[in-house]
Amino acid sequence: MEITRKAIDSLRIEHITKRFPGVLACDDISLEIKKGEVLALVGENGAGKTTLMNILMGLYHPDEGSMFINGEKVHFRSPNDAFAYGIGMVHQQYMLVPNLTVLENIALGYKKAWNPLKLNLQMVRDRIDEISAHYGLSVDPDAYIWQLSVGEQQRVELVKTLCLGAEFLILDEPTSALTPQETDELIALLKKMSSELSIIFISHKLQEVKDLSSRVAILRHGKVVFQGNTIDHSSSDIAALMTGHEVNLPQNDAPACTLGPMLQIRNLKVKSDRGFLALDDLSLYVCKGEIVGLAGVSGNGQKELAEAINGLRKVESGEIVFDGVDIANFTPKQVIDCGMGYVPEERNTEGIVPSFSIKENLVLKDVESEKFSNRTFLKNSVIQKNGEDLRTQFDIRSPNIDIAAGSLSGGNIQKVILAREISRNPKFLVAVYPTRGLDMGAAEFIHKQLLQKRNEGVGILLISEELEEITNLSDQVAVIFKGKIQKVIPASEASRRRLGILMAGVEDDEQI
Amino acid sequence: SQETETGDDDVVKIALIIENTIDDKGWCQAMHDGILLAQEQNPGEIEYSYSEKMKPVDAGSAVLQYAAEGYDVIIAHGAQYKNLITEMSEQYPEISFAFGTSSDIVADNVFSYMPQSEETGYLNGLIAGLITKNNNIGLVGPVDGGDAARYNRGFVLGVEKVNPDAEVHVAHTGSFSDFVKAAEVAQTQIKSGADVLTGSSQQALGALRAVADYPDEDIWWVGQDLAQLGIPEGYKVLSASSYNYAAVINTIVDYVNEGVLGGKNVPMNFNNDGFIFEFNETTKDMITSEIASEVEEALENFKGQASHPTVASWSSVEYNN
Amino acid sequence: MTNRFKTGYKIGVIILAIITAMALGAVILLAIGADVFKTYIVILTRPLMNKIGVTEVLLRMVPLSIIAIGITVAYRSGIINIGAEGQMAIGVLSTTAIALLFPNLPGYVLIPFAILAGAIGGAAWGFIPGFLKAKLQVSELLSTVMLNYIAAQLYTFLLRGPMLDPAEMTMGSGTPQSMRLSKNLDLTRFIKGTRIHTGLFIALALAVIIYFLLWKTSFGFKLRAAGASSKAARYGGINVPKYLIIAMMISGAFAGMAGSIEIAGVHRRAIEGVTSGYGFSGIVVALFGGLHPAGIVPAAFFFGLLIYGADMTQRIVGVPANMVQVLQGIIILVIVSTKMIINNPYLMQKVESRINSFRKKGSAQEETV
Amino acid sequence: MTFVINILSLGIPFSVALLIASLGEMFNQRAGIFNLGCEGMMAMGAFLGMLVPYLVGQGSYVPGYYNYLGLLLALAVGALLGLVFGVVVVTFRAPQGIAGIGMQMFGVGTAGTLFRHFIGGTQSVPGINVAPIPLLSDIPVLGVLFFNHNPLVYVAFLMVPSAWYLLFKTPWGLKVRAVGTHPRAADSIGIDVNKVRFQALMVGGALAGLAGAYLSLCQAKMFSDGIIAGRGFIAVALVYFGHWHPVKIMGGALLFTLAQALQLAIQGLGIDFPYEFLVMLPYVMVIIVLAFSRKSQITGPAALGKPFNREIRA
Ligand SMILES: Nc1ncnc2c1ncn2[C@@H]1O[C@H](COP(=O)(O)OP(=O)(O)OP(=O)(O)O)[C@@H](O)[C@H]1O
Ligand SMILES: Nc1ncnc2c1ncn2[C@@H]1O[C@H](COP(=O)(O)OP(=O)(O)OP(=O)(O)O)[C@@H](O)[C@H]1O
Ligand SMILES: [Mg+2]
Ligand SMILES: [Mg+2]
Repeated sequence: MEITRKAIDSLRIEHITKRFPGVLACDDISLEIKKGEVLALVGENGAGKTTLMNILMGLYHPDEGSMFINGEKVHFRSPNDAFAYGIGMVHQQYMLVPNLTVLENIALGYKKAWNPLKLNLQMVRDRIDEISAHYGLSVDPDAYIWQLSVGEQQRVELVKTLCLGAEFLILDEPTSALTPQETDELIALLKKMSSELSIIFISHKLQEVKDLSSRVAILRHGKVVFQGNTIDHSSSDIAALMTGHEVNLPQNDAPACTLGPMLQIRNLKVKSDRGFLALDDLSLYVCKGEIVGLAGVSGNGQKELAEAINGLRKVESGEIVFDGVDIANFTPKQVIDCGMGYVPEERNTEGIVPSFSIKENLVLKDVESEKFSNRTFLKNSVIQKNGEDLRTQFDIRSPNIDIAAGSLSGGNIQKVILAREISRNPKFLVAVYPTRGLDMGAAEFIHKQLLQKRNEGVGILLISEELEEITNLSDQVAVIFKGKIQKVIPASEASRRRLGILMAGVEDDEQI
Repeated sequence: SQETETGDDDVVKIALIIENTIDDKGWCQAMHDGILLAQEQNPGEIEYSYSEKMKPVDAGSAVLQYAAEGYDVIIAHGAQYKNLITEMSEQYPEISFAFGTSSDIVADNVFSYMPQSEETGYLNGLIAGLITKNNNIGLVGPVDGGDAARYNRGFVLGVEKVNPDAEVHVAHTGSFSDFVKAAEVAQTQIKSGADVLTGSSQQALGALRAVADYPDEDIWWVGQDLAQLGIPEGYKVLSASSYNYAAVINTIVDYVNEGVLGGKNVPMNFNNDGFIFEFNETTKDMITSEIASEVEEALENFKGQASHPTVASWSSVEYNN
Repeated sequence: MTNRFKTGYKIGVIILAIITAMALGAVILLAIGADVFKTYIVILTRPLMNKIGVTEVLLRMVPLSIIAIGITVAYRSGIINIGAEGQMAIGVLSTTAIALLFPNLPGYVLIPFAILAGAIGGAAWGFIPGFLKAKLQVSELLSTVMLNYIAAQLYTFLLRGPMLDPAEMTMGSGTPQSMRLSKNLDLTRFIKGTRIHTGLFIALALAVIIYFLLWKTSFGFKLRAAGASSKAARYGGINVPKYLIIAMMISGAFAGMAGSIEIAGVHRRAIEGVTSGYGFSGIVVALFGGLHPAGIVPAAFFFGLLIYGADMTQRIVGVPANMVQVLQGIIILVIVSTKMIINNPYLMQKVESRINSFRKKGSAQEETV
Repeated sequence: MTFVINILSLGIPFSVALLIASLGEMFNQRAGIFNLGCEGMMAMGAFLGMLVPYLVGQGSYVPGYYNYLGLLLALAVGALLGLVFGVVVVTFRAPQGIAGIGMQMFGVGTAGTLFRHFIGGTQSVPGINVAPIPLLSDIPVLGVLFFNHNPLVYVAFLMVPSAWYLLFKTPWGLKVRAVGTHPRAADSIGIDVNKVRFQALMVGGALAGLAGAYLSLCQAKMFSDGIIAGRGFIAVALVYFGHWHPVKIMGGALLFTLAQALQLAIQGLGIDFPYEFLVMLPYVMVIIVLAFSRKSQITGPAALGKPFNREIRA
């Protein structure tokens, strides 16, 4: 790019402090990163990682502290100033406008193409081609964002940042929504890039941190509590430093279930939002007291399956026999009343009513039950007590239960949903990506809860892209591909490699 | 407020309550101008205050306030205020009230006044019926009610009298004040061949303005407001008439000075000089002797007797709706 | 943040806001050569100086608060109801129809019956946009605007035709209005010499009822959930379209009742202009009141004061009637801005740290000097 | 046939005020701002638009350029009011619905007040007259329908493709669409969200002002209190009808005013039918057409009505 830009040899922040009303998000943080380094930034949910990166991008202005580039003090007023230094960021929540095309989204930042009377889209297209070719990242410039899967959007974000000339990359949890393959590809790509670029990499997955980074910094409660070279420390060391205790993700080693079928899905056909068959003759069985992990690349019908089971999507044909009753095309309410529990993918917008208080969200599905109301009037004291109890039981971190659930951190929102779904004593639970974006401590907790439910005889359909999560928790692993179940195998036989091959759509795996 | 009944006994304090504004070139301005004229005609005898844009609920507040301030005559200019006036007249028996259009006598301290606008409509109808070449006449109505309904029906009677072949095309805007829509109505009528148009209430100005957009064509306007003669569009106006509210005010003031606070109906017609009718000087050549004599004859008749048989049937005139 | 700073900040902002509002109004007042100072004094104090003034303010508070509470129900379910004007008109018509059909029923039967009719009429008119939105995805902003015009024409049609006062035919000129309705429908005016009527208590009772309905019942919970996040509500087993429609019907019913009460308490016959713009002011009141009955009742009183006080200025100060609207507009614009500034903790914090750093600098400079 | 031609040739110029105002509102809403104050901005535009030619000519003939001076003034005052509205809803982030009502009252009231003071009573102006396009206007039927109108009519209909181009083909349009749908994303890529919203508000306000001036200078050629008579609200509703797309908005405006011309023509036929129901026709028709038309996939600007603050997490 032609704009005058100094290459960054070193970027240093000193004594950065940032307050939000009632929260000290960054507390006197000092860090340095040199050219060509990959710095991994880890820490629990809410530790202040994203806030710090937003400060680097000029999106937030620190209350105290300063930033130095090549030893010179700089002051970023807006992301444009950061771009001018070649700093670019892939945000935790993707910053793509859904009803614009990939091309337009990139053009939005590509000011060279901004001829006042005409947007020079050809120029942007050329730039995309150039970047795609250089890094081997292919995107369809003419696709609308809303048509893309999460993985594809992630790639668009990366391409966008690179097109705008970033040489100093900030990646805020880039892999949290990616499939294992996508994750592997991305990590490989980043490794390759790290020869040309400096990278700050945020992740909750310590394996990636080990794979990619040269240095690691740990944030806790807004403070840097540790800095060091990655090779000097094992994953479990880092995990312990991060959470303050040993993290042991639990394993499902109970004997296989014998309690009989709970959910029998036969020949299910369901259409996607865009009108094609997302589930095509899908059949799947789950027993009582059994966890079936559904592995698959996202976009192969997982979302539609979960929604169809829960009455949120029309079933074209087929049966969903739940505890002996065909619940296909029941209303959500009827499905809930049959004893179904559901942890949805979109926790912020679907799983909770963001503006409602925590205690209200905890009774979202039960306001008409005898426990919480006497036909018309709510029993507020019971609702209050229910909230208090669940908050303690599920370790929901919040000052009180009257604050809006939407203001909680992602992990705590997930705990609210889980608390509600589990405390309702369901016969069955559909859990979609239950630990996406959560820190290890929170993930550990949620895994324990799921296993405990299983042992109490609840059947669980666990939809996840996290292979480790699936193999750790499941009794059986089903692989979904293009709306069909590719294969169901016992968890003990589900190696990462074998699952990967099945997920890619290869039929017969035993020979390989 | 502080004021009490200690003021000059010969000054009559009049308060006016109107739904629109004093400069609406229509119903409300006519009354306002009438009171100003009466004030002029009787120097020092009338004190006057007004409240504009009075929705029904606001009108009540205004009456209460005027009553407290010691006004002698409170005029609520519109039949929609009838109920309010009836109630307030009970509460304040010492104050004189007036409202119109109505001939109802609701209490001993309430006057009502009734413009018999079918008379002015009739005169304009005669002219329109004789002027039209296409036998196509446009009538731009606001809402089919009140004063406008009387004017319109009188107009139809007038046309029928002199030109049974002419068709009067009536269209209503649904609003007294939306003159943009009135212009749209007039344009529609002109496009479909109307060559004489008329209309009443303040919205009518929009229609007249639309007529004036055809300077070179034989399209004419017969108006219901003398003020229409003096404006730039006046060159399209053949005739106009006006309410003479000063006469009504003078009558009421005379009664009040005699100690009669109400219980009377004050009609307005040509017979008691409640209306004024004029041809437009600038378009005088359009007025043939036939027209002039028809109008003259009708006017003589109206002036001669209080209720006139030719327009008495106004309320049974049916046009499209 | 210290409490002292918070109060100081809020007071500072409010004073600034008052000055801004007055200055903006003064520009227009000066342009037309009116007495700026006197105008403001009249608006803010004159209505509260005597019995008539206060009761006239209360008189406006009745329909304003009822409509605003109805709008709140719709808003809480996720619908912006700008159709209260039309719903109120239909309420007036329904009440009038009942009173014309059964004039001889005793008051204790006729009044509830007629108000119920108004509620049903308004609910029916509210049902249309609710249904269109819930089932056919028609924006309520479009349908309610259109339905206001339709209601207005229906109103004239009925008052000019089937409901026309027979006296208007014989003694008048067919002005569209009904006859004086049965005295049995009259709501008592309980302070002599004023117009304030028992509708005031109905309004207050309705406020309490809606408070309980929305915040104390499972029905209200579901309705609010549907409005706060339709996606989450659907997930939670709530029939969102049903609640949208019901909320719109309640909203319409309230506007309809406001019409009934206005007729029974103030006008006593159906005339043109009864709705008086309350449908729009009601939106302002609902939002001022924080979409909560406890806030709406005082907000309705304040707005009633504003309408009435500004109205008095034309008689006392002699400004044209339009100036009333100007001042109302300015006050609304300034108040909403002020509210946002006061309730923005981020801004407050920023101001505080600016002041602090300014102080620090100041004292540092002093030291170096 | 002439009946149909009459309706068409009238419906087209009737639609212009709504069309211009709706296009303005479309820019506001595309940028995420819901401006219910359109009516007030139109009122101010209508007043100031006619003030210049009126003051100069006092009702008599004035050279045409005074009219255009009036139009410029209307544009300017609309933009200014857009700016004021921006301070309230963008800078202070006040709720837009209520602020819009405040703006409506302020605009309508101020226009009325100043009108009383400077003019005092309904006044007409010569206004801007029909300007037939040479040659084209002589084509039978088509000439009358499309090439025999007021200059502003042509301008308004040229505005439709221009608005489309501006919105979909220029950087500014891209920015507008982005800040109205996902302001956080726009912000993260270095676009000043509030600045774009202010710009959109000024464009929208200017168009509202122009729409008002069309009423007072071209359509009615006069001004009086209450000239807008609710057309601002209809303009806002038509934006929803048109799903934020210039061409569909034009369709909505034409549907509405053609229905209007049709009902007036039917009234003129003298059919025995209460006229109120005919007056309702355009309003009913707009609802029915929208109810039964296929809803487009892409819904409106997702951030419509939501103030943006970088630091406050959604
Ligand atoms: N805009 C904001 N307003 C108020 N509080 C905020 C805001 N942004 C962040 N916080 C708070 O600041 C703290 C740090 O948040 P941040 O998003 O930086 O955490 P994080 O380390 O990125 O967490 P995660 O791993 O969940 O992404 C949290 O307590 C969060 O609730
Ligand atoms: N060709 C370019 N490539 C990258 N950055 C650029 C380019 N041109 C300008 N910038 C940076 O973008 C910032 C804003 O640029 P400019 O003044 O053109 O936009 P703007 O008018 O402020 O844009 P907006 O209206 O979106 O706020 C400046 O900080 C500038 O350094
Ligand atoms: Mg976080
Ligand atoms: Mg984060």
